[in-house]
Amino acid sequence: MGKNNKLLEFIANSIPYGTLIQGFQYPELTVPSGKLHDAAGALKNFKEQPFDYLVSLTAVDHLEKFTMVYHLESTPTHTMIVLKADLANRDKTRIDTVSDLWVAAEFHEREVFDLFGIHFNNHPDMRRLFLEDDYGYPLRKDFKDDVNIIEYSN
Amino acid sequence: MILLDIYSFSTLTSSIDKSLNDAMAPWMATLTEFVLLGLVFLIFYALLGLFLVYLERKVCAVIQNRIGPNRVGKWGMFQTIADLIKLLMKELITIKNADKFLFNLAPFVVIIASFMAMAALPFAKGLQAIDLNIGIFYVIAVSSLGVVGILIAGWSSNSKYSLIGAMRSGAQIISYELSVGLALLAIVIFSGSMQLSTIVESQADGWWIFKGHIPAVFAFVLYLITATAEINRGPFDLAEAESELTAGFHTEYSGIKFAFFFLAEYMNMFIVAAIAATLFLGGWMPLHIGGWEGFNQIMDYIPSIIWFFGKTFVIIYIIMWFKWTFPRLRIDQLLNLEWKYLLPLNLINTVIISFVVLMGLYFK
Amino acid sequence: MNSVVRYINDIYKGVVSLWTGMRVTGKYFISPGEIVTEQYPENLATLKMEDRFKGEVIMPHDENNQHQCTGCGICEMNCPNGSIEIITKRVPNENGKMVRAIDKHIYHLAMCTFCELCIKTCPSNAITWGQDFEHAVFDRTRLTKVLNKPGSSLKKKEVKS
Amino acid sequence: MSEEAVKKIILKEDEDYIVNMGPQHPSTHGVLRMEVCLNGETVKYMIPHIGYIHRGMEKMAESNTYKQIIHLTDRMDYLSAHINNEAVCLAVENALGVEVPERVQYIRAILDELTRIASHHLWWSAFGMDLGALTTFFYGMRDREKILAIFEESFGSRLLHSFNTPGGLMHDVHPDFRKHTLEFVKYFRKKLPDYKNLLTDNVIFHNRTIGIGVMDKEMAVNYGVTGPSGRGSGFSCDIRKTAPYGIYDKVEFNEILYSEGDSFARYKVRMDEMEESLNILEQLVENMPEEGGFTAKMKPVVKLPEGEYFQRVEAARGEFAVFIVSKGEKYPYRIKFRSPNFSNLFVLSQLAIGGIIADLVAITGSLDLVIPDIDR
Repeated sequence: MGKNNKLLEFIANSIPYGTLIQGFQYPELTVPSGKLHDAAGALKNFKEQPFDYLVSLTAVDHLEKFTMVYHLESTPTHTMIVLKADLANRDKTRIDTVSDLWVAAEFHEREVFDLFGIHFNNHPDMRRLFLEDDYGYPLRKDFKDDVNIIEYSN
Repeated sequence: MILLDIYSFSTLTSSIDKSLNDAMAPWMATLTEFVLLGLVFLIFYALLGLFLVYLERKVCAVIQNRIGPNRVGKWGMFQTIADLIKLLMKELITIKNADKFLFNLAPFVVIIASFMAMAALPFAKGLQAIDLNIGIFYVIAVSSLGVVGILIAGWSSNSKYSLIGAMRSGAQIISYELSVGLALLAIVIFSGSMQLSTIVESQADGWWIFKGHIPAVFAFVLYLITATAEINRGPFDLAEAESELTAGFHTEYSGIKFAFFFLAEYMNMFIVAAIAATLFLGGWMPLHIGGWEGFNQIMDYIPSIIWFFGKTFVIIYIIMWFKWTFPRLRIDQLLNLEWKYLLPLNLINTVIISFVVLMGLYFK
Repeated sequence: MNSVVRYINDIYKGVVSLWTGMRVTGKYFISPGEIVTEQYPENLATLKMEDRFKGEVIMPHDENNQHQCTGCGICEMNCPNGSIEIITKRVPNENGKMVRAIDKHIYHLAMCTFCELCIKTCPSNAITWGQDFEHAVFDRTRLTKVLNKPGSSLKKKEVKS
Repeated sequence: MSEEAVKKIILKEDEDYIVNMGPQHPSTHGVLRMEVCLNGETVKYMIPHIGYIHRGMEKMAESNTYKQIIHLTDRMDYLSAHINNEAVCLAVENALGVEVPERVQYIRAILDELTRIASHHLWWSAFGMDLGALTTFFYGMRDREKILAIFEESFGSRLLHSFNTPGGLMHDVHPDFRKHTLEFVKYFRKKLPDYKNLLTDNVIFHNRTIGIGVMDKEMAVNYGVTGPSGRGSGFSCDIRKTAPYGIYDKVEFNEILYSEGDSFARYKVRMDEMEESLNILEQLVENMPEEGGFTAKMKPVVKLPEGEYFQRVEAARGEFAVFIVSKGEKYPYRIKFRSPNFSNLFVLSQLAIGGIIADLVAITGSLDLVIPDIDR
């Protein structure tokens, strides 16, 4: 993957609050959670390489923080970028939705809400996708369900 | 012509009639004949229905590179009987909030409609329950009564799928009734009669599909298509449409009530095939070609009942062939097909046939 | 006029396409040699499963009722579903020392997902695939099997010379 | 879905005629429930309800080693089981920097294409049946059987074969593998005209699919609809082309693209893809090296170095991606499966609006959904 100078330049100019590092495969852009929507919008509307295809949206529970991970692809050039935002608060985790930019995010966000308990501001339909309303958030690392999950180690 | 009389059933039927009339009062005799006829038809109806179900399963199996039923009896011959016993023993599920009276009435309406149409069919020479002078008219009128049963079934089931299926069926049959009538009208124009026995007699020197050449073939094809739609079979099985409405109007029926619908569907197929065979393919009349006396005599050796059932089953096979080949139409396309294609073509064909008959352009 | 031509053309094309479809099914109707149905219970005598067929996990025993399982528990550890349980016991070997040996190699067929990790990782090739596939039973407990036969023992390793 | 639509869900109008298609319904191919609001037969809105067979695979995978995860991925999109396996294997191999032998890459690609054809066979069968052409089901299954026989011969199982493992394959393929694959290619080329005559050219089928469920390119990209469904809208999303993995950069093939975006375009993409897969198979089988082993040297316990790894592959229904977060242990810290059907499903509620029930069935069939892949 060659150096994508235009992209680097663009990010340096329009997303100055983000920190860009070259990850294992793709460039990874970390932004503060409050600015996530701005950064995502800027990437989506980048004229030369619009990142219009949201490949994957997920969260990772690092115990001390949640990390939202967005994999974006620019369909004309097939370049990938990873957008990340850290969320510190465990109880009332909130972040802006990106479903107004990519409709696909609507359901991925519902899944993340269902499994991690991360609320998305301005989401049109913030309901649980798979589970009951009173079920816990199973993909959190501190999730315990003594009734349904038999833990075994091998 | 003399040979034909060997296989005639009229001697048998008239002798039964005579002996009954000798033994009891005339009204008693008539009543006994009614009962006897009813019993004969019931048994015939049930057996034929079971056989048709078996036939369909075998035909579709071979088309689909399968063997089909082969466990119960030789070649699975008794499979449908086993199925019938199973259906008889199944629970009749009562539907909550269903209109009980109509719910139970619907299967009977459907089955009676198809049962009544059997009365006018000439099965063989001299084997016809009642030879009405408006035979075709009667058959068309009675066989379309079945849709009332379907509508009742869909309405009374208190199920949304059933209701949609019934409504589709209503729209479908009302539309296709026209084309069926017009296609049959072709032969009425040719033969100048609505009496089924007269129509069959008129084909002694050649079937109407040959004598009437192009317009008759055209009418035959149109009749096959519309008749398939009339009896709710694929590709026109929108009332059932199992991939959309699970089972359509009979979703909520179980056990023997479902079996009634099932049987009626197959018997309707038999009836439309029999009508097609009678009107277009000469009914029980053997294959006669004007002028070929030797050939005609050989053909006469084959009993008329075999001719009738042979022709009927060929048409039944064609209808099955349709079902197992084509995808289902959509309801609006179905109505489009009728009102934009089949009905205009039928009307044009009727005009052409009138012209052909007036000018005497058909083979006499 | 144009629309009339199109109308007739539509009908013609439609009928032709329907007829080509009917020819396909008609072709198969008159060629019963194409039937592919396998008549399962009848063809049992001739039915030969592939050598690699994954029917169930079995432990081959030789004629002396000896197997190769040392009871190391690696298969139990590798199974993702916990469908293998190893129960070991202590038996004296020829020198009189108590060593670990397999008591019961319990295999829960009902839980098995046939991922082959147990067989792949077994260091002594004690277990392998069996070709039996008729696993339908009326009672779930019958799907729990003990793979080592009663009274069986560990096969002596032949000393390489 | 707009906000009004959501409000409508909560405040259902009394006169709405709501029909539940599913969880047990012949056309949903699994336990998907579609809450369909009808006006006559016209669909006013459609809401999919999922989660009936959610198994928590991502949670399960957190307590499984990388080798054990493979058999879980089988059970997501069971029709492209092999391709799903490959995604995890490639991710692990890339993370460790393991070079797998070229022969393994060839075999994997052959199996990918066979899996793809088998999957499209089943889709063709079921799609025909959705539209009421019941015979297609048996013809499709008959030909799929040939592929499953090849699978059974080499892997011992027909559907979920867990044949990939990080570093290579479980076994070497059967000695007859090459011969039987070529035989299949020949056989299937002979049967393809039947498919064309029976369904592709049929006028009723055209009426049922052309112009039904039109999805333009922007919509496909926005919803993340990938695979044949996306390519039917002109969205160039074939991972084999855009981000080649394995041996695919050495194979010559075309990415099938149609721009109409209706159900028929999606149908055509899959039909053409089957033919293209046959071409790929011929190239691969011809060039497959006989020697070279079937696995790279791997440690018995696979531990990924700390980091995040993302691997995309082209499954039969679209882009399958696996995202692994490792903390240097033998278990993944977090694993996320980006399944194609999850994204493909939700465009359905948009496409269904304005059509009638029969169209809904046709669109569902043309999107080719596998429900366990949605629920994971």
